[in-house]
Amino acid sequence: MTGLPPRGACVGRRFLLIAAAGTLLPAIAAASPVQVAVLIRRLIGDATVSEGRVKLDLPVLVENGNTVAMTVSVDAPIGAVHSLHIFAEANPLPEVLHATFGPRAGVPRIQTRIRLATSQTVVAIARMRDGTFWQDSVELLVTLAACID
Amino acid sequence: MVRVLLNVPKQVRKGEPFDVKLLISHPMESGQRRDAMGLAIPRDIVRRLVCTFDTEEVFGMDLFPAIAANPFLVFSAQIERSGTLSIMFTDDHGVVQTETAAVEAV
Amino acid sequence: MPVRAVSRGELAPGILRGGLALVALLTMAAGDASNGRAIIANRQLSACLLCHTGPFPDPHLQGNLAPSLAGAGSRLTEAALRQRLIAPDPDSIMPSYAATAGLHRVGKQWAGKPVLTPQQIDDVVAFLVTLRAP
Amino acid sequence: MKRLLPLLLLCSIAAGPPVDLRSGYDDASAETRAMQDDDGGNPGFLWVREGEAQWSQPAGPLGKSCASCHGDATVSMRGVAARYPLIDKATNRPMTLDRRIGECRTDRQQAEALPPESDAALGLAAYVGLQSRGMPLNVDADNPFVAAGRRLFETRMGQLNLSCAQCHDDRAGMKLAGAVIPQGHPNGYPEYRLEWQAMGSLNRRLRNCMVGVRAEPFPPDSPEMAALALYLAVRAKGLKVETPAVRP
Repeated sequence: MTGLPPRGACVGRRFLLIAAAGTLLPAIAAASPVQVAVLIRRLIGDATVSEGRVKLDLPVLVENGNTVAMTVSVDAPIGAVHSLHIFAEANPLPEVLHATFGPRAGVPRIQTRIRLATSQTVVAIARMRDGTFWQDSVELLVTLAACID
Repeated sequence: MVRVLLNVPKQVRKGEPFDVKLLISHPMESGQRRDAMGLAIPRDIVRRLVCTFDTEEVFGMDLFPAIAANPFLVFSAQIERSGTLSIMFTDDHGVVQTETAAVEAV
Repeated sequence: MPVRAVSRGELAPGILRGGLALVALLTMAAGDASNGRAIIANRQLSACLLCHTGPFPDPHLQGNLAPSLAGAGSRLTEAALRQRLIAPDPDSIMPSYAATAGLHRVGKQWAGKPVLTPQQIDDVVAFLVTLRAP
Repeated sequence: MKRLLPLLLLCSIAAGPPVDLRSGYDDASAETRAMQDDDGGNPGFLWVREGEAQWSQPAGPLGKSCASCHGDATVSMRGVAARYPLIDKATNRPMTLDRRIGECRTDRQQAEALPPESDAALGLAAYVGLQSRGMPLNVDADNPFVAAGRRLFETRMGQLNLSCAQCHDDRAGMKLAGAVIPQGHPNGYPEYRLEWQAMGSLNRRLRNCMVGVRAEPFPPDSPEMAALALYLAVRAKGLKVETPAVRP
């Protein structure tokens, strides 16, 4: 279980961020769109990525970056999708998840909750069994940044 | 002990996709935070999660610190016969935990 | 009140636009306007933007509990601005940025300390007077 | 006062407790509400299940569990959380549900106290609270501690010199640093806060607010905390219990 004790700058809400001025985190380097582009290149090799088929659902205005509901789905029949890959361009670590669909997977759709350090673009890549790659991205505004990263 | 809430229908139709819903109590400590004394809090996350039905692979996922605390996950599966669905995950300490549910196919 | 020379480079861009503003600045106690801007923008330090909006980055992270700081220098004199920081209207939610007494249950970490030092208040005032209505 | 009156009308400030009650749920985003609505996706249920296990777990030298005295919680605990805090007959003081559970543990079970904000303590409170989900808060307001709690709620404090009332009575619905200020009701505790990435008690929430205005928080088991919790519950009379709520 995770009843975490209050910790440093993450203890409270907005007001506390002020109160905790003495214990604020040092600025942590963020990833960049370039880093994400490199990761995507590593993933796809010589292939190209097309817009479409994969759909990334994220709120455009995020209430709290600690926990952001995300749904990724692919417009494809069961069995046609090999894997899904999510990247966040301005998180300290740009990789969010890599999911692979096995022989017993159902519809190509996953739902999870992610952390976003700040306002940024999130990218989803779908790899199909036919070797093609598809992508979607969402640019979103984070109202209260996740203090994790 | 990590608590897991695994939600799957007890009974499904053969070959028809159904949702597997999962909540895991885990801090998903990112390794990026510092405590009140300014010391780095060590990373502690669930790294890898695999779902199998009997021996067949359903779904696998690599998780990173960008997955929120107390991970929540919904994905889809389809089966042709009754059997056991199991979720196995591994965290940074190498602890492996398995959660299972019996599913009847009709 | 501390007075010190302000170089052109330290002034926020708008400050030299009107001769009036320049005269006002030179005849009154001068803080460091660019530092004043930084103090306001620093939420942890001054908390200004929790309640006020203003010409600062991330408008979606600013409050609307108090008037916008935009145009503050046109609406209020330098003296009135200073008064609001030091001895605000007791019926408003604005805290005194200079007070160390007359407060209730102040946390140990903050006891006996004002929110901002006199120099920081001068800097904030020096910046606020530069915020002219368009 | 005469001079102020037009201003008061204009700003509708110093309005007193809210008449039109809005749960924090109503001010949360659609995504956060969805998280609360689905028991299979509400992370608070991780703690509820912990509490359910605790309920029948013997503790202390007598080997007694909660269930030994109270039986089936889904029956015996129904509606209980909607009546707390109440005035304890033995001490004639306000008693919160968290404290009652703690007392049961140390006095009746004679077991080791559950640390505040521990998974076990939060779990039990969440499990008991769940048995009143959907029932309107209906706390006995006929005692002097309600007024004492209200005074605390309306007292400016801390280096930032703010009262609870200035934000949660007078400016609810407005934005503090870009986030909507809720009316500040206690109807979902213990609740899962995205901010905390965990479950927490009303005590923890009040402590956060007080530290936020740079005040010295009331100790968890202090009469002040209890009076404040009592006033909050009276102020929220009629709002439905949402435990385990999810809030930003």
